[in-house]
Amino acid sequence: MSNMKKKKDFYVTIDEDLCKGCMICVSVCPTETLSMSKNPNKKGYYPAIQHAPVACIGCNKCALMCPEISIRVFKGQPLHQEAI
Amino acid sequence: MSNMKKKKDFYVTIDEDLCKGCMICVSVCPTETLSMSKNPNKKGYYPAIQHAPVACIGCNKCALMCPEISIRVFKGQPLHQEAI
Amino acid sequence: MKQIFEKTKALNDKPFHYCPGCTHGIIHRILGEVIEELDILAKTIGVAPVGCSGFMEQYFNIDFQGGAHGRAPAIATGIKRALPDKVVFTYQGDGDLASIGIAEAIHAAARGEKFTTIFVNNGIYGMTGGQMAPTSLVGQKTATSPMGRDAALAGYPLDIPLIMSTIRGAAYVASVSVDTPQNVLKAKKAIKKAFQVQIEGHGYSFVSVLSTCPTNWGMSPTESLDWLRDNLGTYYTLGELKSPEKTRSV
Amino acid sequence: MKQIFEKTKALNDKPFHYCPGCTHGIIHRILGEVIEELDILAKTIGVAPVGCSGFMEQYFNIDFQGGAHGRAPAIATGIKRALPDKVVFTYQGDGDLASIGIAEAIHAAARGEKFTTIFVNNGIYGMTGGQMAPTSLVGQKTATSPMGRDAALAGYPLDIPLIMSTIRGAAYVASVSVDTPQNVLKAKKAIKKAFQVQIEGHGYSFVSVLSTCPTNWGMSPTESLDWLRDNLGTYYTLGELKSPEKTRSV
Amino acid sequence: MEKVIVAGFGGQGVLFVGKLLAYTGMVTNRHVSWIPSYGPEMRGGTANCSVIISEREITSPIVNECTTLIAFNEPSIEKFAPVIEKGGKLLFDASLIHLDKPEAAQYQWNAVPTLPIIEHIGLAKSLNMIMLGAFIKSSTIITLEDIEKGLKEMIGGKRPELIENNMKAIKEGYNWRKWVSTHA
Amino acid sequence: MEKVIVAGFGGQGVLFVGKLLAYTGMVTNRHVSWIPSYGPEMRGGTANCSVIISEREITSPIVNECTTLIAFNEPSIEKFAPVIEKGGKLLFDASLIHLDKPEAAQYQWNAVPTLPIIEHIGLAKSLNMIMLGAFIKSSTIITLEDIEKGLKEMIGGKRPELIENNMKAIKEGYNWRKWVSTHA
Amino acid sequence: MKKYFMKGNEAIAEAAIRANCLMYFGYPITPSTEIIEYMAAKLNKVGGTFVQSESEIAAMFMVFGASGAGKRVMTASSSTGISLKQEGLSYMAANELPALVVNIMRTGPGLGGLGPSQADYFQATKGGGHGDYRLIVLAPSSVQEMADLIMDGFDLADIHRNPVMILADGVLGQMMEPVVFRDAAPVSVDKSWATTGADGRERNVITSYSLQNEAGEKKSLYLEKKYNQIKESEQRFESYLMDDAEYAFVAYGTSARIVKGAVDELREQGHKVGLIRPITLWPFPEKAFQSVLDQVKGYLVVEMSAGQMIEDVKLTVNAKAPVEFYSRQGGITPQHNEIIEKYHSVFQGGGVIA
Amino acid sequence: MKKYFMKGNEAIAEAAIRANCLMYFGYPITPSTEIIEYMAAKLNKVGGTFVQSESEIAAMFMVFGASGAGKRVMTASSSTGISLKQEGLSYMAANELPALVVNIMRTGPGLGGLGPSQADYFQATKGGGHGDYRLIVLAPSSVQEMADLIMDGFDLADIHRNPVMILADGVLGQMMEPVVFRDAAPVSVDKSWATTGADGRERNVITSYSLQNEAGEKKSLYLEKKYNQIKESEQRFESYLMDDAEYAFVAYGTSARIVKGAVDELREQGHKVGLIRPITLWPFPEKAFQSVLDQVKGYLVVEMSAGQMIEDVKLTVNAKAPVEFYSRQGGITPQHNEIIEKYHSVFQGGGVIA
Ligand SMILES: Cc1ncc(C[n+]2csc(CCOP(=O)(O)OP(=O)(O)O)c2C)c(N)n1
Ligand SMILES: Cc1ncc(C[n+]2csc(CCOP(=O)(O)OP(=O)(O)O)c2C)c(N)n1
Ligand code: SF4
Ligand code: SF4
Ligand code: SF4
Ligand code: SF4
Ligand code: SF4
Ligand code: SF4
Ligand SMILES: [Mg+2]
Ligand SMILES: [Mg+2]
Repeated sequence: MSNMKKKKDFYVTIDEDLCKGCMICVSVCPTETLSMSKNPNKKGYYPAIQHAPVACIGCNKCALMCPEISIRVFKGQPLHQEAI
Repeated sequence: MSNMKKKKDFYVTIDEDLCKGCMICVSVCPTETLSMSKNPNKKGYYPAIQHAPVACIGCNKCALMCPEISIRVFKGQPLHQEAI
Repeated sequence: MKQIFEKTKALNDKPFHYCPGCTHGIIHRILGEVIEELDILAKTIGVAPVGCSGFMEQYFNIDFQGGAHGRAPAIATGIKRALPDKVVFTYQGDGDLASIGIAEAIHAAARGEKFTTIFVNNGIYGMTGGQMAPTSLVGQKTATSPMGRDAALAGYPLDIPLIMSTIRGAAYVASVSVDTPQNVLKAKKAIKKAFQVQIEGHGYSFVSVLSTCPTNWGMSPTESLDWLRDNLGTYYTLGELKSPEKTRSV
Repeated sequence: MKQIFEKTKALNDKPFHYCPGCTHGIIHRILGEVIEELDILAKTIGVAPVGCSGFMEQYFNIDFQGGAHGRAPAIATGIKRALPDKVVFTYQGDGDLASIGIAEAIHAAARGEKFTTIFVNNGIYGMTGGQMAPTSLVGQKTATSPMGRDAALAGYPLDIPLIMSTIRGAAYVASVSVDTPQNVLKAKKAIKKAFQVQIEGHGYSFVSVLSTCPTNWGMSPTESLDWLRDNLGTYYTLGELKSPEKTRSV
Repeated sequence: MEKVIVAGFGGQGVLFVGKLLAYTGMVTNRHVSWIPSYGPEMRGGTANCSVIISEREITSPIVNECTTLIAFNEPSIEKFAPVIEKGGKLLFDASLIHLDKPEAAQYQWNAVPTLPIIEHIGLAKSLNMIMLGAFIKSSTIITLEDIEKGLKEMIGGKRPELIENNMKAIKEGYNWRKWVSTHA
Repeated sequence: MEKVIVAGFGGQGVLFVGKLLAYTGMVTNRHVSWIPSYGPEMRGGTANCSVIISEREITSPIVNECTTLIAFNEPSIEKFAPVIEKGGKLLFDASLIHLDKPEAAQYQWNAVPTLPIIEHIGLAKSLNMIMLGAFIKSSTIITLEDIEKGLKEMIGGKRPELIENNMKAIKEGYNWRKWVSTHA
Repeated sequence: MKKYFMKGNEAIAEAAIRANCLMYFGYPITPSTEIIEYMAAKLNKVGGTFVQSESEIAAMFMVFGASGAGKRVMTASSSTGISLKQEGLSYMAANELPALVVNIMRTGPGLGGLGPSQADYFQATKGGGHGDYRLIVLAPSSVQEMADLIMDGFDLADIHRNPVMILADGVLGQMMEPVVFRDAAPVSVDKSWATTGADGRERNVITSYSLQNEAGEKKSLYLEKKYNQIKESEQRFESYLMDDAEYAFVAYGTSARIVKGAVDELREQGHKVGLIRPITLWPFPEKAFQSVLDQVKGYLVVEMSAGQMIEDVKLTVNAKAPVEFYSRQGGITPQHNEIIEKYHSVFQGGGVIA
Repeated sequence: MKKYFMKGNEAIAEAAIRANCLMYFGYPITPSTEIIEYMAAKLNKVGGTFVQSESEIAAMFMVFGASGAGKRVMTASSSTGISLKQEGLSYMAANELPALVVNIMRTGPGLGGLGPSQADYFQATKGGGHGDYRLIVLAPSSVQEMADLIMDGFDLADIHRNPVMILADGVLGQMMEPVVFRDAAPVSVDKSWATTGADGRERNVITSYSLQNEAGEKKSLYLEKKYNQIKESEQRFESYLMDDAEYAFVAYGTSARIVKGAVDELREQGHKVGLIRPITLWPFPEKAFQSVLDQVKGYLVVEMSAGQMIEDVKLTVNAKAPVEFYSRQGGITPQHNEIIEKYHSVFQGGGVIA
């Protein structure tokens, strides 16, 4: 299935509970597809979300810089629930 | 008095009791005027003596290298007792 | 869809205890990836420091020891000498390695001990609440230099990788940073090479990693990355200072 | 007649306890002469090490402290910080400074402490009967390297003045030897300059002096001087590695 | 005797609330003690402290059972609600924490709606003072006048505007109940 | 019971004499102990050791009063002659040490002329074995046969020439008195 | 006098400065860190000297040097850091150098935890370092007493030329309480032995070796005598409700203040109980026991350790009455009710009037 | 079995190798130096590992690492060097790491002298490091016993997962005596806890912190229990002529062998005296006293210190009889005649038959 996708379809998932809302991913993303959620997670942090997966180029920069290893990067189109 | 001496009159005295017979002075003296005594001192060391003060050029090398600071260098002619 | 970035198997699922944005987490990840990629999970023994990363052994799927502040290189010496076929590393902060433990670090290098040290330099004592480290910059405000480090009273920062590079038993010495994705990749490469140098038996290998401490620097995590780049990153020598090839060609 | 070489007033009449031909005695003498020439007898405080020279305070007409093995630089820090107008020095062997006390030495340099260290490197532990020092040469036979120092197991000698010269707080670093009368004069010059650097407040000053240990090298005193020249003297960097002028011109 | 635990994130002014309570006790001639939790847990970002205000000499500053818990986040309730003594009080920031009173709870349940109050007084960082005000309302031993004295002792004469702003927030917090209906 | 102190310079074979005595006691089934002086004094170049050979278990290896002092230099006599017990023995190297018996001395005075013996046997470094031989002559508990056994145990089978040379020196030392007249 | 509200650690630092200690050398460690931070902030301002050392060992020997140079000087650390100072403490005592060393105990052994503990009693009182030496050990039990004993401590150190240790724990270091500072002038002592440069006097030498055993014995006997004198003159303690006590609690520091609460409760219930609170842990306050030895029917020692001070209590009580023990460990503080329960269980409710 | 004539220090090293200890880490110091030199000469030959460390601290933590990796390992030093190991010893005990640490005592405090001493008893037995932990402390009194106890010591360390200290002095280390080596196989214990690489098993972790006080208390109680078990099972001592003794000497190590001579002399003179010689200093051999408590009229403790073991003797005798003390210090060993004189003066010739 994934083989059938266009090369430029990418998206990321962010583990809401692991995320500590540091905003580093947001700051390094070249496509500005990430932003911070308005709802705190259980620990009280406001986690990052990918608000525009369509722009994601799968460059991994966010994941390389996430100190909590809460970002996974995928090739393909997001399933709804994974993109939040 | 010392002013009247020729420039090349020098000699050294060696404190027999301080000397540990290491032979360093003998080895560095450029004029071979030093040698080792055949009689041990109180501690049992065979001290260095200046056997030929006449050759001494007052270069201080022996004194610079003596680890026991037992050598004094003089300009002038030795009094008998000082030259051993 | 296909996952193109996933978490290394060298790490378990336990969430890190670090402050938000602390780059200890990044360094853990690349270290774990190196261990996984070299396929040495079953033969690697880590030695934890005392510092914020003093509890790091909770996260790695490998054997670990943790001792007293600064003594990790001595412990690693004991382990590696006991088990010469295993892979051993220490992970140490700048207080741990550059201050209380500098004797152990230098002598492990001098003896050419065949283990790897990851030196995490954030220019401060994170764990105890932000006191001055030997690597704090002149002028840097810390809990024990509230007016900024005064060189006249507290001297100058120690450039540890530079010192390490003068020591013959240190086979590999590199100095890297984790302030940008590119630098994170470089840092990973250096760590990987350090492990390879160990495995090939060349001697001691040492990687200094410049890291952040948003909490005690009093900055946001992203500001911290900038400060890291502009300050620690410009003061300290960066790059590969020494490697076995270079050593040989001398 | 006129005395052209006499004993310095900085030393008293007590005979040294050193073995025959041990060059600790020469170094004591030039140190004493420097103190006399700078006219600082009444304001100088020495710190003795633990080692053969651990009893040196018996010989000098100045105040002295002696503490634990390797800790002289910390003690000197305490004294100099307490009495900034006085002149303070440590005198330390290679076991004392390069092994157990390397942390204290490096950090005194890093802080730029304004005292002087005379580092007497004879490549061996004299006091305890001739064990290997961090400065023992590869192949050198000692009581703890009876087959000769094996680099594969015991690593390589540490070049302490070289390390010191990389540290910014160290204002003056010189490496000298006492194997010949000429070199003794050079050594004295270096020590004098080190004290001047201290007195002028530039920072830490450090003079490494290569010295002999006939007893534990198993050689006669004169053979020892030759061995010193041909071995320690060729392995270790000699000369003035760093001085305030040079530092400024960088 | 009041034995209060104040708990939340680092940066929320938790320790300040505790200290102010203790200062207040001191200037009104009670025995007081304050002790923070200290240790590696701080890495996780939580902060809490215990305050005792008492007519008698305080033997242990450690609070194993509190009369009041002032909670600024959910983990704090999880951790400390079980040590509220029977008949004690819980006050928490209901704008951040959305919780229902557990059936078994034998203590008073005070959900303080801080957000509308903050918006009303226009002081962004006044959350902790609002909670403190709410506490004073419920306290039998500390009054608004007391806390003003405490504030003055603690902050000193140099920054009167700080005292003023804090008192403003405290007073609104004191009357927090009037915001409950608006918010509920 | 013999309590022997052997004392002299480092390098004179002082410790070896002591060890050989002790080995000899051991192989002839006596209780033995040997202890060197150790410490910073070694810098000065002196060396000494204490040996006990006894039929009974040895309690303290430290010799505060010796039955015999074997002295290789003058400072050793100065230091240890005072601890020779009444009726004990002093043996010393009379070729290096020129001393007269003090009036008060309550011990035997044995001035061993080592130089002529060394010259006679032609073994430059045999001073210590000559002194040992002299000691055995005076000893009631160690014989020449004993010492040969001790020597073999200590040196082992590998270096028979060493044993031979040592025994040669010991035997000449044993008969040291015949050299006294020649020398005196 | 102005009442401050301070952490115990801060009170220590402030009191030291007021006791004219203007030199601090130290290395940070929880839970004593506020001391070094306070000194870092304040000392330079008052013309003092602050140095963050590379280690606890270096700090100890910087203190050695500065003390030898005649200055009032201090350092502080916690448990594991104090272990590193043992060699230095032995050297300080051997050289008779006065100084103040603070141990804000955390739990051990090993890295342990940061919680309060009293498990370094042996180390402090019996000498964790080598050789026969003693520290004068002072155990405050409130923030106020921390301030008071710091001032005393410097005086004792100077008078007896011996290092003094303040032994407290994380609770006392971290808690805030009201505190006032006495305006006492430091004791003035002759420090002509200090190495300040041999200007117009004989040179001074500070060393601690004895090349001859005879000299070694002389030195040992000298120190023994000095310690015996300190033992005689410097015992300090608080006797709380001991006048008619039939059962005595013994506790110091944090556990003592908790025990006090238990004693009050028991008294209210009619039990004739009291508390002996050692303030000097060395010298151990034997005098506190002497006057009550015939009256007390049992002792209950309460410590936050596996039982350390209890040995000194037993040595002092000398089998005149049973000595029982209650403890919490690993960072837990004992509770009033636990202590009361223990009292009832070991003394079977003994001591109730009527 | 072959009889060797060896220094105590050499016997220690040789016995360790025969006990299958093939790893040595250490730093030279008089009077223990022969141990490191023997190891340097021998270990590489038998396929072992010898590292001269940069310091005693580093040596201790190298031992930590190697022990944690599952190996038999040892280090040795003397007094001032042992003080530097106190932090490490606390960590070893906390991590339950077996190892052998030898202290060939010299005199303290401070740099002291090189003469023999017994002034590190407190440090060894009460814990010179921080926290509640104990070393098993073995005190040989002959070269033969040095060899024997080394072998035992490694076994005890492995069985109880605890560091073991050999506490001897310069006399025992420097003297030569005949010695034979037992051909005993080392005890075999499970070391599956060691960090050897997590190959086909759960990862092993060796650390000693407790983030929660609750965990800290659990750990403390666990250790306390373990130490109580060791106390119960591992007391060792020699009772010499104690069967009918009316007066008992108590001494260990060098002073014990001297006391033995005094006991023999007194017995010859008809005095009913004996010697209790503790071999384990911790656990202190209370059992040696139990059977004679009703029979002995007085104890005379002889130490080369200002009086350290005497506290444990008093705690054990519990006021059942007077406990007297005789000592020499600073490098001097006590003499038979002095000991006998002291006996007469304190017990007024008591114990003579008829
Ligand atoms: C012997 C000792 N001294 C001091 C401490 C307190 N301490 C714990 S971690 C630390 C420094 C931490 O700084 P660093 O090594 O730079 O690590 P970071 O937390 O910054 O990663 C200190 C001083 C200790 N645990 N042990
Ligand atoms: C803590 C401690 N460890 C070890 C020793 C033993 N010791 C005394 S001097 C010395 C080394 C001496 O060598 P060095 O410093 O080179 O001085 P040298 O005698 O060669 O001049 C050692 C290991 C000691 N006194 N203290
Ligand atoms: S993969 Fe690259 S583009 Fe996609 S979210 Fe991450 S940083 Fe942005
Ligand atoms: S970098 Fe990671 S932790 Fe930080 S905000 Fe992004 S997802 Fe969250
Ligand atoms: S002064 Fe020069 S010439 Fe004269 S004896 Fe000395 S070395 Fe020789
Ligand atoms: S150098 Fe000095 S000690 Fe050596 S032999 Fe000459 S005079 Fe004597
Ligand atoms: S204190 Fe600093 S180093 Fe430690 S976890 Fe927090 S940010 Fe990281
Ligand atoms: S042992 Fe060596 S260094 Fe020491 S006094 Fe003798 S020759 Fe000099
Ligand atoms: Mg750091
Ligand atoms: Mg040396």
